Amino acid sequence: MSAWDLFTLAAVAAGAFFFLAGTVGLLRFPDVFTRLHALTKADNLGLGLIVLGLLPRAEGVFGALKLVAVWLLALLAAATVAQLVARLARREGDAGA
Amino acid sequence: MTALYLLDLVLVPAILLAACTAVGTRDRFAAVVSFIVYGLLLAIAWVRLGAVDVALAEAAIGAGLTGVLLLGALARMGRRADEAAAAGPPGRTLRLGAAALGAAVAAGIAAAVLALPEPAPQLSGAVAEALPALGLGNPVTGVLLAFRGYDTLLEAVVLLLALLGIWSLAPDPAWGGLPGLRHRARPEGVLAWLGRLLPPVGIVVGLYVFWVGADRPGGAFQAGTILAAVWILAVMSALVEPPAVRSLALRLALVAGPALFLAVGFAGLGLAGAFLGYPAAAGWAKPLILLVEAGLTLSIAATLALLVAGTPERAAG
Amino acid sequence: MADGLADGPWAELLVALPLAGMLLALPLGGRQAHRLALLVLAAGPVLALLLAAQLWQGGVVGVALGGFAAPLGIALRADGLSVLMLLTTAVVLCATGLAARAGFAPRPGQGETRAGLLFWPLLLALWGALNAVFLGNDLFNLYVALELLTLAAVPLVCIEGKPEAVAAALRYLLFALLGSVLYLLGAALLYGAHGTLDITLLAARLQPGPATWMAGALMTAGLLAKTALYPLHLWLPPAHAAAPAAASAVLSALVVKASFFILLRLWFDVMPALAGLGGATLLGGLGTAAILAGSLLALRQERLKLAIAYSTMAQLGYLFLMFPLAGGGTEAQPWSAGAWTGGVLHAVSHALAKAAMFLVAGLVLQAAGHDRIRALQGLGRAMPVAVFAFGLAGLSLMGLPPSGGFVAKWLLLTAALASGQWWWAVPMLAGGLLAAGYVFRLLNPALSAGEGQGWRPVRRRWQAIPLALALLSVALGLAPLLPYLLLGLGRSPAAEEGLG
Amino acid sequence: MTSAATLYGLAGAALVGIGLYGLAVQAHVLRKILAFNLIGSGVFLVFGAVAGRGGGAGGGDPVPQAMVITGIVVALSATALAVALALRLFRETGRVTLPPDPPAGARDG
Repeated sequence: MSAWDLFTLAAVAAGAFFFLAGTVGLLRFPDVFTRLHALTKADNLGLGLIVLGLLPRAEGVFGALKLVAVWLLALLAAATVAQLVARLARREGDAGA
Repeated sequence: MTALYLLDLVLVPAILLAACTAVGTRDRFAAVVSFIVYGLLLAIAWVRLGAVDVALAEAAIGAGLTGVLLLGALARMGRRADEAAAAGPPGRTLRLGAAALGAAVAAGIAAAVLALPEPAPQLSGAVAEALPALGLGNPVTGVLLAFRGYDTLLEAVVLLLALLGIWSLAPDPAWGGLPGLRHRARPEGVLAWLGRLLPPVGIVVGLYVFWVGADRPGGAFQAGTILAAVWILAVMSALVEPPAVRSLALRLALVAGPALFLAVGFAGLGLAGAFLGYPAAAGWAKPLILLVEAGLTLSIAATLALLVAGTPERAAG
Repeated sequence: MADGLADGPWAELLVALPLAGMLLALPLGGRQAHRLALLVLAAGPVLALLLAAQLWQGGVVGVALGGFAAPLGIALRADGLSVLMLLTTAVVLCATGLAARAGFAPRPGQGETRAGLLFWPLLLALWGALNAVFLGNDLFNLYVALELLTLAAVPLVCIEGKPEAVAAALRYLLFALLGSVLYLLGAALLYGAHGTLDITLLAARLQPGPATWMAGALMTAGLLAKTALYPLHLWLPPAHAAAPAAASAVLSALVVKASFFILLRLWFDVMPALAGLGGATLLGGLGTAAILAGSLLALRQERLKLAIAYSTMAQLGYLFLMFPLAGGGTEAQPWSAGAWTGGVLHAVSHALAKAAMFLVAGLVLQAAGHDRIRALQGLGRAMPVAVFAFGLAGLSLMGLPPSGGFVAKWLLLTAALASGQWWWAVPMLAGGLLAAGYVFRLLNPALSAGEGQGWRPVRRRWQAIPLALALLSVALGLAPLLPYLLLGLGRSPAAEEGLG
Repeated sequence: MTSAATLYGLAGAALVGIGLYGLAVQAHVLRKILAFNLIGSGVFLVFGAVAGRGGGAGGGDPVPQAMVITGIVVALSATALAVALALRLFRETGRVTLPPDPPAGARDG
């Protein structure tokens, strides 16, 4: 097992931990806003760590770029959707639902 | 191998749980969201089965577009009380009977699946043998566009027919007009921002998926879905209006793919001696297939986008 | 006939031409769509006859699409049964297309309308789908063709935009979708067990086993839902009654028979052993129930179109008597060929007669503005040709000589008695009596001397279209030789021996 | 791989059962359409499992995979039409369920 493999293992494991934390937050937090907070923050970081961990194993520069693009697009989507959900929740006033 | 099998042992119950939630929960919104989650989990299952093309199609079409359709309809029908809610939960006899029926059918299918012969009789050998003559690297594209191209031709027509069916539900005064409701979004809002930012990226990704389809997972249906999604996003963020149903350009875009496929098919009668055949001469098949796929991508994108947009409801402005 | 004609790509054209017409109609727009559609429809009988000639000269027509032979590719296959169904389809669609001009051709000076445009591509797609079903030799391709058929038929039901038609169309769609998904599941199991879905190859490779039986059961259940066999008939009467008359004619005459056709392929060509398990008796029993229930319900209706729709449910029941009389283990028997011919002849003559009846109902709606049976006094004087056509079509439904329906029922009856299964004769005779009951009940007010209301006049040439169909249905009984000979082509040798 | 493919085949069988239950029990039209989609994807999964058995590293038999892609597109087409019909029914009558039974007997209108 090379150093790169160890790096991959560590980064992916850390990413998986953040995903788990985000999911626990989604299930345990009381209202829409805190749930969104848990989901977007933790999952974005988790995905970032997983992508980082996979970078050394990518097929060339192009493959690595694709991996980074996946992360950036997921960030973008999560940020926008979180905004929209939060605004809808505030307008409908049922943030506790 | 064992680790992956562990993944299966987690994934399958998760899929079944999502399906049960989608069927069983009281809240309709939660049901549709569970269905979308279910579709995404199913896409992972398809990767596990070694079918990446199917995984792409399931995620984009089965989960994505179907979910958007159901969510949109739910929003328009409202989550308020109606006769479905007033009727209360279904009666006990009905539930027991339905459960017995479902279980019996599932058990029968399961028994049949377990009784299938090993090793499985299959056609991968025949496909691999015939594929080089077409100049393609992706066997699934070979099956879709050449070996079973007739299915794909009919399927493209099915998609178009669904759109005609939806259009046929328009109120007569709105015929020729714009599909769906007017979308509103704050011009400085985050949705409008995303609607401006994503389309260039989405178009590049869509064209890429179309282009690699010849040799690797991807192709006309997946690419068409991505392009349609880009366009739906632009409509939702009120940056563009959907085209009027009477527009000739739109109608040409809708029929271009299947029509091109038919034309190449007829050409095959002369050039290859068979309807939907490709000329045997080396190097001819692949450009023709790419041509057909390009047309299909355009038509599929336009059709899918308009399927989501819905019935014409407003006179063209 | 010249060799060149008999070698042409007629089978391929029968599928491709309607689809090409449908694709062209959309950009062409509502002012021209109906002209193009009628032009394409007119080519139908010619192409079907050319294919019949090809079959006559060279035997069963097989086409490997794209030059890829099965199991890799998809094959089209035309035997006598296919050609007969293709001919019937082409004739009925031509007639319906002509009749539909009354409702769906643009009026002078009017711009494009919704129904005026969409009806025509939908009709062409329906035709293409029917042809694809009758020519398909691949079980998965047949699934796609069935879905094409459903998605063309459902919008036709509610193209006039009436609320009750929308509900009927939605119910129809849900039934049809459940049916096709069960069918597909069966096909998946067959592929898993045998590695091909080509009907010819499958028939040769078939090994009985749990997967095969389950597949047969699932596919049969799915196709029965689509054919609206009792007790899965609930969707049919409202859908066929709510549709505009021209669409009802096609739905009742042809669309339900497409799934029945696949059922025949499945039970006679793919897995003849299915019939040995009592399955044939079950189907015959359900057919009997359909004949009795459908006829009794038809007798109780107050609306002309609903009565005709329930009669369709009853007449479909006769088709299922083919399974115990011509099916499975009894295939080598001398009577099975008679039962086979009788059943198929019934499908054809019912298609012609039922299309004629629905087209007459359309004319009634046009003239009276309603179709309440009791308020149709004096109709016979207002539109004698149409009422005569209705009566002729009724003859065929009752099975009175000299009609196609008579020959069909006679053959089925003979087979029932010859095979010692006399009990199947009971529903046939009862069904004929009940059909006489409902046809007379429908005709009675029309023929009575009552005053009636102010009928809007209907031109003779519109009335001539259903008359032509009804005459054809009767003529089948006068010259049954051709269908006999055609049907023999492509059957197993045992069945052909039985014909002698 | 073999046992994994069979596992997914069994999951597909269960999904068909779950979908049938939903189709029978749920009254809301959209829930019926959703249940139909569950049945459909269960059938596709059975098909895929059939294709995946003994496929090895090459990813199994491409023919059923292509058929499933066709099936997914066809299912979407049908769903889109059904949703549009449901919306039209809702707009015309305010109903979100199908009328209990088609008029079996005589109706005047």
